[in-house]
Amino acid sequence: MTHSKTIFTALVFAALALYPVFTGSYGVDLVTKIMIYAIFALSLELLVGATGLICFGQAAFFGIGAYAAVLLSPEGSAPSLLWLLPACVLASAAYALAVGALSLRTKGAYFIMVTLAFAQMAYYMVHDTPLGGGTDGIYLTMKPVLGSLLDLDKSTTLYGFTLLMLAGVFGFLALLGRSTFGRALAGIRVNEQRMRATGFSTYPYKLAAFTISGGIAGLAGFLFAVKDGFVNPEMMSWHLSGAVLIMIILGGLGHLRGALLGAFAFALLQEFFKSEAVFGDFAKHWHLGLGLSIIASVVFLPRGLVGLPGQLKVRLMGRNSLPEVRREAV
Amino acid sequence: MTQTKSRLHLIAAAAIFCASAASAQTQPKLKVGLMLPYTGTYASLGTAIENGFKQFVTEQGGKLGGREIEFVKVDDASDPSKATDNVNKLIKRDNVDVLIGSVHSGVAMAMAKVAKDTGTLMIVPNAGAGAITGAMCAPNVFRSSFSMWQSGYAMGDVMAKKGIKKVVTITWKYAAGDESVGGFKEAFEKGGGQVVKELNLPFPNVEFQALLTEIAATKPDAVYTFFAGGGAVKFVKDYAGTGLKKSIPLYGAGFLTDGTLEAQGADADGLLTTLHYADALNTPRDNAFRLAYAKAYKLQPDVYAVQGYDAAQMLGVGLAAVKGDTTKKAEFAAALHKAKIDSPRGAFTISKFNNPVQDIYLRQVSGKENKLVSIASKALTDPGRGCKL
Amino acid sequence: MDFSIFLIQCLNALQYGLLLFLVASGLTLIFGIMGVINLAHGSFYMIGAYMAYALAPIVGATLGGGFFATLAVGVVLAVLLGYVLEWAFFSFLYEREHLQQVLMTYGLILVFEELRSLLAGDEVHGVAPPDFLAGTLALGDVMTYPVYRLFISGVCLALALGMYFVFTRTRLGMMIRAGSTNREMVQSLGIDIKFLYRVVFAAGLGVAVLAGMVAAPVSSVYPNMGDSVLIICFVIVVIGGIGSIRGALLAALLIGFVDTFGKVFLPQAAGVLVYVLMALILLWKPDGLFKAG
Amino acid sequence: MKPSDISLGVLPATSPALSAVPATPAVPSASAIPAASALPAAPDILLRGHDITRRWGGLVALDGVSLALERGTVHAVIGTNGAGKSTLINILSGEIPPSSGRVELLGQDVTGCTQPKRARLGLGRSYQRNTIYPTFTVFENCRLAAQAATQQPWQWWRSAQHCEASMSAARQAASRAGLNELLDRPAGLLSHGQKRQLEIAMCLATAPQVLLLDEPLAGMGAEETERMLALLAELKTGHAILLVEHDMDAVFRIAECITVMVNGTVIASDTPDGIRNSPQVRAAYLGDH
Repeated sequence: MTHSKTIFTALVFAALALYPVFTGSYGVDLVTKIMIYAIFALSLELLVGATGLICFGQAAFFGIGAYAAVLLSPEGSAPSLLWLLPACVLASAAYALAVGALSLRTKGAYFIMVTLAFAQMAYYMVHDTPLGGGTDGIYLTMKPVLGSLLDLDKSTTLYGFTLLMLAGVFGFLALLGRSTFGRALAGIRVNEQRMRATGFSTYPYKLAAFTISGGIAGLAGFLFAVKDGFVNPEMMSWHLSGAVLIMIILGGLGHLRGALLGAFAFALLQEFFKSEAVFGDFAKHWHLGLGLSIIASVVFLPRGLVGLPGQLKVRLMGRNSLPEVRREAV
Repeated sequence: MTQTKSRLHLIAAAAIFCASAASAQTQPKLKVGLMLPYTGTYASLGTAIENGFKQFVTEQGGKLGGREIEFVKVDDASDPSKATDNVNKLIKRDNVDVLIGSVHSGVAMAMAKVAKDTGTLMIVPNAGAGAITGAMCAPNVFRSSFSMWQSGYAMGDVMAKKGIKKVVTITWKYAAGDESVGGFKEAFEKGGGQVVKELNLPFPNVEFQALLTEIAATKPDAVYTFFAGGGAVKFVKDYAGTGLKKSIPLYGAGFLTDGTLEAQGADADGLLTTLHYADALNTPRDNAFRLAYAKAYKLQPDVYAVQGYDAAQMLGVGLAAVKGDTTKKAEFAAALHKAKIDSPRGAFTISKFNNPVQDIYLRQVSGKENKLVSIASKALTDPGRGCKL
Repeated sequence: MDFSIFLIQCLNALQYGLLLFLVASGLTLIFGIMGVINLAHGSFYMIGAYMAYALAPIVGATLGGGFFATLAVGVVLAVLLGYVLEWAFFSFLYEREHLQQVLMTYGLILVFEELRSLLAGDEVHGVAPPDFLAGTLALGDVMTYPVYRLFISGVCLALALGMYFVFTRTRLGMMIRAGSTNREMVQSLGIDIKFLYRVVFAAGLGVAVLAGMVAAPVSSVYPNMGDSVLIICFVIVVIGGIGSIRGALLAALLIGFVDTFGKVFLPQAAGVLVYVLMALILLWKPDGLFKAG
Repeated sequence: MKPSDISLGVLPATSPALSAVPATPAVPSASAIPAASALPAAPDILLRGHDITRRWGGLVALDGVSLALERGTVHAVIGTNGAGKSTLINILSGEIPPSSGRVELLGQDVTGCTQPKRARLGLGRSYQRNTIYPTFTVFENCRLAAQAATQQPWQWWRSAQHCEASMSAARQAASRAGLNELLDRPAGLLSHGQKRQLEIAMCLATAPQVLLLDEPLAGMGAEETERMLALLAELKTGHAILLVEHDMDAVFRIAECITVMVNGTVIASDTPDGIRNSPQVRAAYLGDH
C-alpha cells in the first residue's frame, strides 16, 4: 500500500483507540457496533473486492457465528474466549466451505442467487425450527471471559477487544492481499481465463477465499452476539446481506479502506437522519434521507468514498490520468 | 455538647426536608423513551400507541406523579437485530427514566433483556409474547396490553361452550401464532373439543389457497386462526372468496378484524373474535376516551390506542405511589399490583407476573365495527409459565 | 387426499404460478433482457398496488370510473414514470459495474418506501375487484373459486404470450436482445440504443405496475409489501435462465407447484423448499433452464 | 490479416520475395533447415494429437485431426476461418474436452487433464483476442504468470514481491519479448502490438516446453512482424511451437512443417515446399474439386 494509504489507516486506528476517552457509554456502544460491521464488511471485501465473487448470502455466516456463540456457551458459567471464539469462527467457516464448494460451480448472477438460496436455507433453519429458539430468538446469559484477564461484559473491554479484532483482520487481509495468494485472487478477478491458461487451478483459490471470508464474518457475528447478548433470526436475513454489500460499494470496491469507510458512513448516515435533534418530526422518514444520499453517492462518487481524493485531485490538477488503471497498478 | 449535637441533627433534618421539598417542586422532567415502529408494516400501530399515551398525559395536565413529562422517540422499524442498539440509545445517550415499547415481539424481547440488565422501568404497550411476563419476566418490566395466550384461551372457552367438536387451526409459524393457538387448544380441549389439524405457513407468506383447500378437505365444524395486518386482510378475503365462509364458521383472535375492517369490507361481516377491547362498549369511560381521542387526532381509536393510554395510566399510578422517584422499584411494582386501572376497555388489575388481569370480550363484526356480544372470560390471568416472580 | 382435492390443489398451484410470473414479468424485462440488477422491482409492484387503491376514486370522478379505465391510467402513468426514471437514474449506469446498479436501486427502494408513507399513509387498504369479476364458481360441494383469480391467470397468459412474441418474433425484440448482449455493437449499427433502453425500461416498469394493480384486489395493499415479492421474483428470473421469457414462465409455475404442495405435505419445511429447488436447479444447470429468448 | 490474403499469387511460384528476405543472422531462411523427416536422431515429439474429433451437437468442428509437435520446430497450421484451428488449440490446451481422440504431452496422456494441470506440465498458450491483466503493470502481468509454476499460496504473510523465482522468471520473459522499457506501465495503456508481445512474454514466463500461439502476428505492422518472427526463430531452440497464423509470407519463412486444414479436417501436412506444390492444397484453395 502506498505511503498515503498507510498513514490514513494508521490515523483511523489511532482515532478509534483514543475515542472512548472522549465519549460516554453510548458512544462506546455505537462505535463498537460500527467496528463489528466493519469486520463484517471486510469479510465481504475479500470476496467481492479482491476476488470478484459477489456473494449475496454473507449474513448466513454472520448469523451462524452469532448463534454458535449462544448455543455453545454453557447455561450457568461464563464460557472461556479461548475455545468459544475459534469454535464460532470454525462453525461459520465450515458452512462457508460447504456453500462455496457447491455455489462456485456457477458464475455471475447465478452465483449471486445460489449464495442467496443457501443463506435463506440457514435463515429458515433458525426461523422455523426450535433449534434457534424460533422467531423470538434466544438470550446469551453469560458473556465470555478470558480467564480473569478480560471480561467482555464490560463495554469498554468489549470495545478494546473489538478494536483489536478489527486491526487484526485488517492487517491479515492487507498482508494476504500482497501475498502470492492475494495476487492470484486479484488475477482471478481481472481475468480468470488467463489465470487458468498460465496454470492456476482457480476453483481451490476461490473456495479458500470463500471459506476465509465466511470465518471472518462468523467472527463479526460472534462479537455482535456478545455485544447484544441476544440473537434473532433477522441477523441472517437477506436485508443484512444487502446492507453489508451496500457498505462496501458505498466505501469503494477493491480497497480494504473502502470497507472501513463504508461501514462507518452507512451507520453514521443512519444516525444522522434518525436524529430528532436535526430533523425533529421528519426523523420518522429517515429512509428518504438515507436513500437520497446513497443515490447521490452513485452519481457523484463512481468509485466510492475511497475514490473521492483521487477525483478531487484530478479535478483540481486537471490531470486526465487513467484513474482506473493507475489506481490498481501494483 | 448534647445540645449542639441535637441542634446539628435539627439542621441536618431541615436540610434534608428542604432538599426533598425542593426536589418535589423543581423535580427534573421525567424522560419517557418511546421505542415504537414509525416505519414498516406496523407503522400505524406505533402512531396509535403514541397518540393514546400522549392523550392521557395531556389529560393529567402534562404531569405524571408530579413530574413534567419529556418524550424521546426512536423508530425501531420492527427490526429485532437493531433493537438492542436502539434501546441503548435511549438509556445511555438520552438516559430515559421509563421505556415504552414495542409492537414486534422480537424487538420487545430484546428491550426486556436490556431493561432487566439495567433495571430501567419498562411498560410493553403491545407485544404479546408470553416470555416477556413468563420465562423472561422481571420486577421492573410491565405490560399494558395482553398475552397471546389470553385471547386464544378465551375463544377456546367460547367455542367449547358452543358445543363445537372438531376444529382446524391455521396461523403463521412464529411465536405469536404458536402461543395464540396454544392458548386456544388448552381451553378448547379442556371443554371437550378436539383440534383435528394445526395448519401453519412460513411468516410472512400470504398465499393461503393451498391451506384453504386443505380445510375444505378436512371439513371441520369450525376454524380458529391468528393473523394481523396485511395477512389478516388477505386471509379473511380469501376465506370468503373460496366459499368456506358460508359452510365452515371462522373464529379468530381479535387482531383478525382490528384495524383492518375498512380493507376487508363485506367479507368480514359476522366474524366472531375475542379481544380485551371492542367497539361500542358504550361504558361512560370508553365513550369519554373515544370522544377525546377523535377530537384530538381526527381518527377513531383502536385497541392499540387504548393500550398506549393504559400504559400511561399505569405509569401515572406507579409514579404517584413513589412521588415521582423512579429509583424506588419495589414500591412502584407494589403500587401497580394493588392498583385497579380504570381503562376504556374496562377496569383491570396487574397480576404478580406484571401482566393485565382483564375481561376478554366476544365480539362480532357488523357494519365495519367489532360489536360487543358478551364477555368471553371474566378477569382472565395469564399463567406466566416459567416466571419466578 | 382424494382426487378432487388434488385437482383443486393443482388449480391453486397453477394460479399461484401464473400470479408469480405476472409479478416477476417486469423484472424479466429489466433484469432478464436488459441485464440491469433492479432491486427496486418490489417498489414498482407496490406503486402499482397503491395506484389501484388511490386512482380508483379519482378516475371514478373524472372518467366515470371502471376498473379497466383505472388500469389504463395507471399503466400510462407508470410508463411515463419509467421513462423519466431511466433518463434520470439509469442511463449512465450501463457502462459502470453491475454493483453500481445494486447501490442505485437500493437507494430507490428507500426513497419509494418513504414517498409511499408520506403520500398514502401507513394503513392497510383493500381494493374491490370490478363487479362482474367479483363472483365465484362452485367447485365441489364445499368450495367455490373466485372468478377474479381466473381473470388474473388470463391476464398473465396474455402478457406471457405478448412478451414472448415481441421479444422473439419481432425486429424490435431482436434489437433489444442484441443490445443487451453487445451494447456498443448495436450502437455502431446505427440503432439508437439509448432510446431503445429507455423504452424497454419504461415497458418493464409499466408491466410491474400493471401486475401490482391487477393483483391488488387479491394481495391487498399494505406498507412494505414490495419487500416480500422481491426475492421470489429474482429466483424466478434466474431459475428460468436470465433473458428467457419461457424460462421465467416455467420457473414461476414450478415454484407455484412446489410452494403449494410443500405447504400441504411438508409444512415445517415450506419456507425453505423454494430455495432448495433453486439451488438444485442451478447446480444441475448453472445457466438456468433455458437460454435467452 | 483477412482470409483474402491467401491469394493465389503467393502460393505456387517460389516468388523471389521469399528467398530474397535479408537473412538477418537470427532468422535462418526456411529452406536452410533440413525437412523434419530428414533429421537423423529419433524425432523428439513433445505434443501429439491422435485422431481428435469435436462435435457441437450436429456440427462437426474437428474430424479425426492428428498432429505432432517436435522440439526445435515451428509447426504452422493454416486454413480458412472456421477450419477449426482455434478449436484445435483449445482442445490441445485443455480448455475444451475432445468428443473423441487423445492428446499426449511429453509422452504422457493428458486427454483427461484440466488446462491448469497441462500448463503446469509445460504447455503455454497465447490467445487470438488479448487476454492480459489490463489494470496490472506489464511486469506484474509477467510475474503473476511466472507465479503459476511456484504457487505456495499458504505463505500469506510474505509479499509476492519477495518471491524470487517468479520475479526473475518475469524479468527474463519480459526482456526476451522486448518489453524492458515498459515494465511499470499499466498493460491497458500498451499499443496493440505491444500487447501481443506481452501475451508472448506471459507465455514464456511459465517456462513452457510447448507453445501454442493463436495468430500472434494478427494486426501487426511490418516492423513489429519482423521483430516477432525474430523472437519465434530464437524460441525454436528448446521449444516446440504450434503457430496458427494467416500471414502466409511469415508462415512460409519460419515454419518447418505446415498443416493445412479445411472444414475441420487436415488435407495436407508437409514441409513448406511440399505444401507449395501439393495438388490437394491447390484444389482446396482453387476450389475446383
